Amino acid sequence: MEIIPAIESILFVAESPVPLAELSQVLEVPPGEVTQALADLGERLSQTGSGLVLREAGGGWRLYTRPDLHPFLERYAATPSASKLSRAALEALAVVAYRQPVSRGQVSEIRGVDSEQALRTLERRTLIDVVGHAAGPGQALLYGTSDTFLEKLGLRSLEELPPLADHVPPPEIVETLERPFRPEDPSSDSKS
Amino acid sequence: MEIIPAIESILFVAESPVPLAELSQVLEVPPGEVTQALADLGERLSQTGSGLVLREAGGGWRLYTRPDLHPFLERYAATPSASKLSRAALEALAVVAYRQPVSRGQVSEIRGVDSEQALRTLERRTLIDVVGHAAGPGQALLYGTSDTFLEKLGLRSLEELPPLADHVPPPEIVETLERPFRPEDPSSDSKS
Amino acid sequence: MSFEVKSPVFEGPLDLLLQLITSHRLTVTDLRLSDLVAEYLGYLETMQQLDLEVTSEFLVIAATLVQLKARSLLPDNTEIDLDEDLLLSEERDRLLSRLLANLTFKDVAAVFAARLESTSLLLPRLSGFDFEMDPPAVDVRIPTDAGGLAEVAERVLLRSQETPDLDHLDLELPSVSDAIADLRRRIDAEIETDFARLTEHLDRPLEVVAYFLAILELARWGLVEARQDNIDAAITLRSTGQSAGDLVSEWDALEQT
Repeated sequence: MEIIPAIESILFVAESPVPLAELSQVLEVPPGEVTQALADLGERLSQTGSGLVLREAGGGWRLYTRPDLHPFLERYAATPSASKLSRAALEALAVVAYRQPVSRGQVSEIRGVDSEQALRTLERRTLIDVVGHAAGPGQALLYGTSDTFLEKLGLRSLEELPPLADHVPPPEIVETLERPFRPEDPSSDSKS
Repeated sequence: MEIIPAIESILFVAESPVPLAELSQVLEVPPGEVTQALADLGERLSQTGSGLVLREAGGGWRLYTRPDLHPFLERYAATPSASKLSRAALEALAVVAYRQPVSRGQVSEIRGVDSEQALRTLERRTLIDVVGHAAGPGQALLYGTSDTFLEKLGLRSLEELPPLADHVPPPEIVETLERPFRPEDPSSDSKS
Repeated sequence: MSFEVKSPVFEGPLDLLLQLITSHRLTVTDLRLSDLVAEYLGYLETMQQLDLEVTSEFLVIAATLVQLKARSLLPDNTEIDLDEDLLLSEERDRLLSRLLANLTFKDVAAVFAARLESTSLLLPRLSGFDFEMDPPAVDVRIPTDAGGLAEVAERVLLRSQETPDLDHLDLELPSVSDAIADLRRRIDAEIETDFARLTEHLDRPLEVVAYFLAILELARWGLVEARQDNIDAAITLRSTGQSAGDLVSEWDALEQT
C-alpha cells in the first residue's frame, strides 16, 4: 500500500499539476485505484492538520499550501534565506546578463551543468524574461535580463554592465558550443 | 496551535534549507517552541506514512521525498539523476573539506596530481566555491565548501565532519606502507 | 608498451606508488624501477599530455626510491656519509607522510561518496511559492554588485573554454545497460521526446555516447522508434508501446566483465 506516499512524493516534486493518467502510468496502477488513493491522501492531509492541501486543477492533481497559512508565507518571502539567490542561479544570471539573448541549452553548455532549474528560479523572480525564440528546428526560448535586474544592480542600462576582461572568450566562440556535446576540441584529440 | 502546519507550508515552498532562527522570526515564536514543533512535524510525517521526510542539514530544515520512494520519482520523468562524481573529484572534495580555505596548488600537492579539472567539476556542481585569494604574489584563488555541500552530505555544519584522525589508515596499513622503505627490514634481509 | 586501460587507473606518481605497495609488488630492495617507469609512461600516454609538474614529482619520488635501494644494497659496514643518510631519511619520511595523507583523503572520499549516494535519493521541492492568484513579491537579493556579477561571468565563461574534462579517465565507462533502463522508463513515460531532452542531464560526452548506443539497442528491439528528418534535425523518439518482457541486452554481459 505504498501508492499513497508515492503519489504524495510525486506531487511534491512536480512543477505543475499531474494528470491522473500519468500517475496511473508511473505507478503502474489502474486509474480507479489512483483515484481512491488520491481521496485517501486528501483525507489524511486534512485529518492530520497538515499545512498542505490536495486539489484538482489545471487538468491534474497538485499539492498546495493551505490558503489560511499564506500570511506566514508572505512573511517568509521577506527573509534573507527566501530572497537570496543560490550560487547556481547567480552563475546562470551572470551568463544571461553577458550573453543575452541566450537559450537554456547555451547556458547549460557554458556552465557545464544543466541549468533549467536555475533559469526557472530567475524567471520566477523576474530577473530574466523570455525575449524571443531561436531560429532553427527547436525554436528554443531565448532569455534576457529584465528591468528588475537593472534596478536591483543599480544600472540604468545594460551598457553600464562592467566590461569583461580581455582573456574571456567572446560570444562568437561560445556560439560554436551551441550544439550540445560536440566532439572534443580537435587540438586535444589528435591521437584517436 | 497553528505552528506546525505553518512550518510545514514554509518548508514546502522554501528553495533551500530554512534556518531555525528564521522560522522563529517569521512565526514570532521562541526557538525552543519551533524546535518542538519541528520534532512534532517529523513525528507526524513518519507516523502517518507520509511520502515526505523532514531533515536538518546545510544550516537549516527542509522537506524531502522519502528515499525508498526514489524509484517512483525516477520513473516520473522530471527527475533525471545527476551523474556521480568521479574519484578524482571526490578526493579533491575531501581535501577541500578538511583543508579549507585551500588553493588549487595545495590540493594538487596533497593529492600528488594536478587537480584543476576536479576542482572545476566541483565548482560546477556548486559543492565548492571560491572563498578568497591567497596573500602573496600569485593571489591564488582559495576554495571552500558551500552550503550545498553540507546539505548534500547531510551535515548541519562543518563541525560535524568527522575528525580527520578517524580516517587515518590503521596501523597494519601504515606498516605495509613503511615496509618497502626500511632497508633493515628483517623480511627483506632474507632475500638472497 | 601497451595502451591497455587499467581499472582502477592510477592518478599520478603518488597514487601509482600506493598501488604498487599495497598490491605487494614493491619493496625497495627488489624494486624494479623499470616497472615503475613503464607504468608511469603508460599513464602519460593515456593522458595524452605531458604534465611537467607531475613528471618532475615523479622524478623526485623515483630518485628517492633509487637512493633507498642503493643504500639497502650496501653492506652494513660500508662507510656512509651521515649527512647524506640523514637527508635521505628525511626524504623518505616526507614521502611516507604524503602517502599516508593521500590514503587518508582517499578514505574520506569513499565516505563522502557513500553519503552523497544516500542523500541523492532525497529530493527537495524546487518550484517555490505556489499561490495561484497572487504570489508574494519575493524581495530578490542578488548577493553581489555589478562588478561581482562580472567576476562570476568571467569565471564561468573561462571555465567553459578550458580543455575538455578528463574526468572520464578515472571513472569506469558509463554503463549502456543503465542507460537502456533509464531510457525505457522515460520514453515510456513521455510517449514522445527527443534525444537532446533525454540526455540534457548528462555532463560528459561519453555518457551521451552510452545513451546513443542505448537508443540503437532499443530501436533494434523494436521498443523505440527513432526519427530524424535531416542531419540537423532533432532525433525524435517514441515508444512503440511494445512490451519488452525480459529482453536481456548484450551490453549486460559485456559490461559485467
